[in-house]
Amino acid sequence: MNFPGSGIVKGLAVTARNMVGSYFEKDRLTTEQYPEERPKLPENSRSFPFLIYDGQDPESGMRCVACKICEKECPPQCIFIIQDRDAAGKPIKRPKVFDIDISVCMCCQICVEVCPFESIRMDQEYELSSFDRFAPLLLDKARLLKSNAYYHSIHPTEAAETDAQLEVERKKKEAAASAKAAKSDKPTEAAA
Amino acid sequence: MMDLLEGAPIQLQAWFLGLLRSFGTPEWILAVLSALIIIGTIIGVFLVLFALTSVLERKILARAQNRYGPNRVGPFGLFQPVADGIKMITKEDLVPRTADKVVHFLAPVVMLIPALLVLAILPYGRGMVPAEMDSGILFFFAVGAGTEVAVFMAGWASNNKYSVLGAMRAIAQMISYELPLVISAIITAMVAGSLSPSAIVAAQGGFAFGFVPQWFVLTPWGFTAGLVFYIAALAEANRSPFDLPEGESELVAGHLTEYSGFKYATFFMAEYIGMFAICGMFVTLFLGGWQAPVPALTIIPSWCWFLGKICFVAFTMVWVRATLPRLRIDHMLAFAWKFLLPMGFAAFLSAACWHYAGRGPAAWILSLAIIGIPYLLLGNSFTNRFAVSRRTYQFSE
Amino acid sequence: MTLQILLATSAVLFAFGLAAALSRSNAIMILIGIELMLGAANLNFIAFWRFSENPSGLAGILFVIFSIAVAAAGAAVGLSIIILVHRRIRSVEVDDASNLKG
Amino acid sequence: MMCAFFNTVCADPLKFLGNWFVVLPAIVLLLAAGASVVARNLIHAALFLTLSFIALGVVFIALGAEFVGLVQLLVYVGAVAMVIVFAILLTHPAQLEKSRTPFSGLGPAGGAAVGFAVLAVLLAFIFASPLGKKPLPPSAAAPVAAIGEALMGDYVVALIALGVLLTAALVGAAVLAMDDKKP
Repeated sequence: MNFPGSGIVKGLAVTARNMVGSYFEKDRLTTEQYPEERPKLPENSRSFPFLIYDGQDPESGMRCVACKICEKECPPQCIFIIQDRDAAGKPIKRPKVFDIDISVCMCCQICVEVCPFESIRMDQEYELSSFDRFAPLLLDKARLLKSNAYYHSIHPTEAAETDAQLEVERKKKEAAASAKAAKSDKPTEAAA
Repeated sequence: MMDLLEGAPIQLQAWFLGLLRSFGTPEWILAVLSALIIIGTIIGVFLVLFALTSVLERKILARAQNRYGPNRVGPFGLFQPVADGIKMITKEDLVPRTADKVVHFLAPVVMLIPALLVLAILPYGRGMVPAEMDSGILFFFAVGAGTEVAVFMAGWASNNKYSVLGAMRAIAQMISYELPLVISAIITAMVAGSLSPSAIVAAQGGFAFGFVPQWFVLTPWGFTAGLVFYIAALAEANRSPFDLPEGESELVAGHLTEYSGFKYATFFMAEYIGMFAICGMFVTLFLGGWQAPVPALTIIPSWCWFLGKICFVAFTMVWVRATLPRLRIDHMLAFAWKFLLPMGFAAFLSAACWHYAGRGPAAWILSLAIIGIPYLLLGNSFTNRFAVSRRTYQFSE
Repeated sequence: MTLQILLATSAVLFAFGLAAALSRSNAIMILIGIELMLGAANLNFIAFWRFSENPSGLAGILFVIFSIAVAAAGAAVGLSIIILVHRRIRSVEVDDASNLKG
Repeated sequence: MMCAFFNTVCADPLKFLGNWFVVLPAIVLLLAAGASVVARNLIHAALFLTLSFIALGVVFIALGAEFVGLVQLLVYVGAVAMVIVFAILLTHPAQLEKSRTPFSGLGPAGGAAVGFAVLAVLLAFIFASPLGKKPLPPSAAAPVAAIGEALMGDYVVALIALGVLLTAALVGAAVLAMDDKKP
């Protein structure tokens, strides 16, 4: 048999503990004061996709080859790519236009999964609000391109894995190229 | 130094009037002016308290819920009331097309008048009663009854079903809780032998054994009556957990649904000033009014003690608001009629026995027994009746 | 100020109440008329007490207190009867409650 | 004490404001009562009735019967007026605006005629009587303590009877208004 009213006293004690405790214990005051304090995002958090370039120059270091796989796979169809052409009108492996409409994007990461060149990755930038519905939310190539170093800064583990994989692929390709070169060398020699 | 502060408000007023008199101001102007000074001071003090409470309440509630609360406007968010006030005044004053325009306009005025009038009889300090009345307690409750009229006017004139429902709930609640409120107040009047607030405060003066204050709340019957008064005061001031009239989850905002802008601000202000008034009454009746709790602290001016105690009681009301969820309407009315009212009568009986048994140790035991037995019986029957049974869901297997 | 003013006020109030009780069709309005008449009577008691030779006798005051209490009891019972009638015949017009009319 | 002004007003209202302290609320009382009687809207009638109760309480206070005036306010404004309003809302929600026939029984003319007849008789006696021309006694106070002692002394039987009556009325009202379908 509980003493009548004991529940109310217990409840009052709980709130009193919180009232006083929130001034002394950090655990009891978990609010982050947003503009001054930034949340420390978990490493795997993601917002919208961005494009990676290697080296210093965004244009020359661009990994994207305008294969348009991401454009085809994108469920809400928010990616828009036009392949670049050289002076002779011959297509080259580089996008002329690469737009992502982040007002449509649903952050599903499918573009990242399907990209064979590890060129597109998810960003952590979340302060994207703007006063206009259209232009500021349509990210063009210039705004999408970010350096590999930036990628390392936001997703270190994943970036290291990607780099290692790219290195393996590059080595394989070199080996294949050198093998091919060796192979092609032989017939010429033979022909000679 | 402290003696100077003790009489400071009265001295200031006398000095100011003396100054005017030396200029040859007629006597009747001085009489009216002396009243106006007091009215202005009291209203000013309570408006400042209201402004402070409106921000501190939110901060305390926030801390109880592990949040920061308002801290953007000014240092520690203390200018929040100014921002709120500007917002309230600049908002559009909406009146529904089908509303009863005159009654709709009068309701906030009628709400504010009793809230301000009842401040007249509170003893703010030693010899500081604005209107010394023979039946001050009765005045408090009689004028306070005007609030019900205002709530009804607001609810009915809005011509909105939520408003009317909220107003009917509010009236049912106020009528039900007025009984325990008045009965617990009458007990102190009975023991003190007077309906005058200053006489009741005087009856609580002095210290037993030289250090224990003889406040009514420190006796068994006084504690019970004080608790009954406090709970009923929560209901009368429409404070949580009895804030059903404006239960936003079911009634939008009750009788305030159709009010906006300055009219809403007036209601808000009247509610808070009414809360302070009833806190002041609680302090006067049970917490010894302006008396200091320890003999050594009597050097602090009496009016500081009174204001401090009001702030303390108001803080506990915020604390209760942070703790308890809103009651259901039938539970609330049942609580008033089946628990608070019998406990009020028990305290009544207990106080009478305490007085006639000589106010000694035997009286204490007797009055404790008279309180304790009904408390245990009623409390247990209540907890059993409203015990939450295990929920069963239709398709839960 | 003489007693006449107060008594005249009380008489006018009583006439108002009487007119309401006799002519209005709504039962609640009739109750309001009765309350006005009781108020007029109370005003008379207080006026006579104020002008009496022996005001410390308090008879007028005490009579008014009793009268107020009785009026409150009457109002409570009367209104619950009105609610009961409304529940039976869905109306509070006194003309509608005519089951016993020959 | 703190404010001589309030205290002189409270001690003897008539001395300070003169007869106006009685006459003004009396005028308000009559106007409100009249408006209440002729109001077509029931809620307006109830609100005017509340105003007339308040004015009556002020008249009592002005005449020196402070305790009775406050009891009048507490009981009539706080309880009776609110119970009337409650009854109106419970019984009449749909047709508040248009009472079918606001008058019945004697009708407005008959009611007014009876009212005037009674008023004429009363006024004739009031103004004929020499009692009415008595001057105002200097002051009459009804201290709360004296009222309490009288209630507990000479009038104790009446007080107990009143208690029984009120209890009976409370129980009776509750039983009457109880829904008989589900006890």
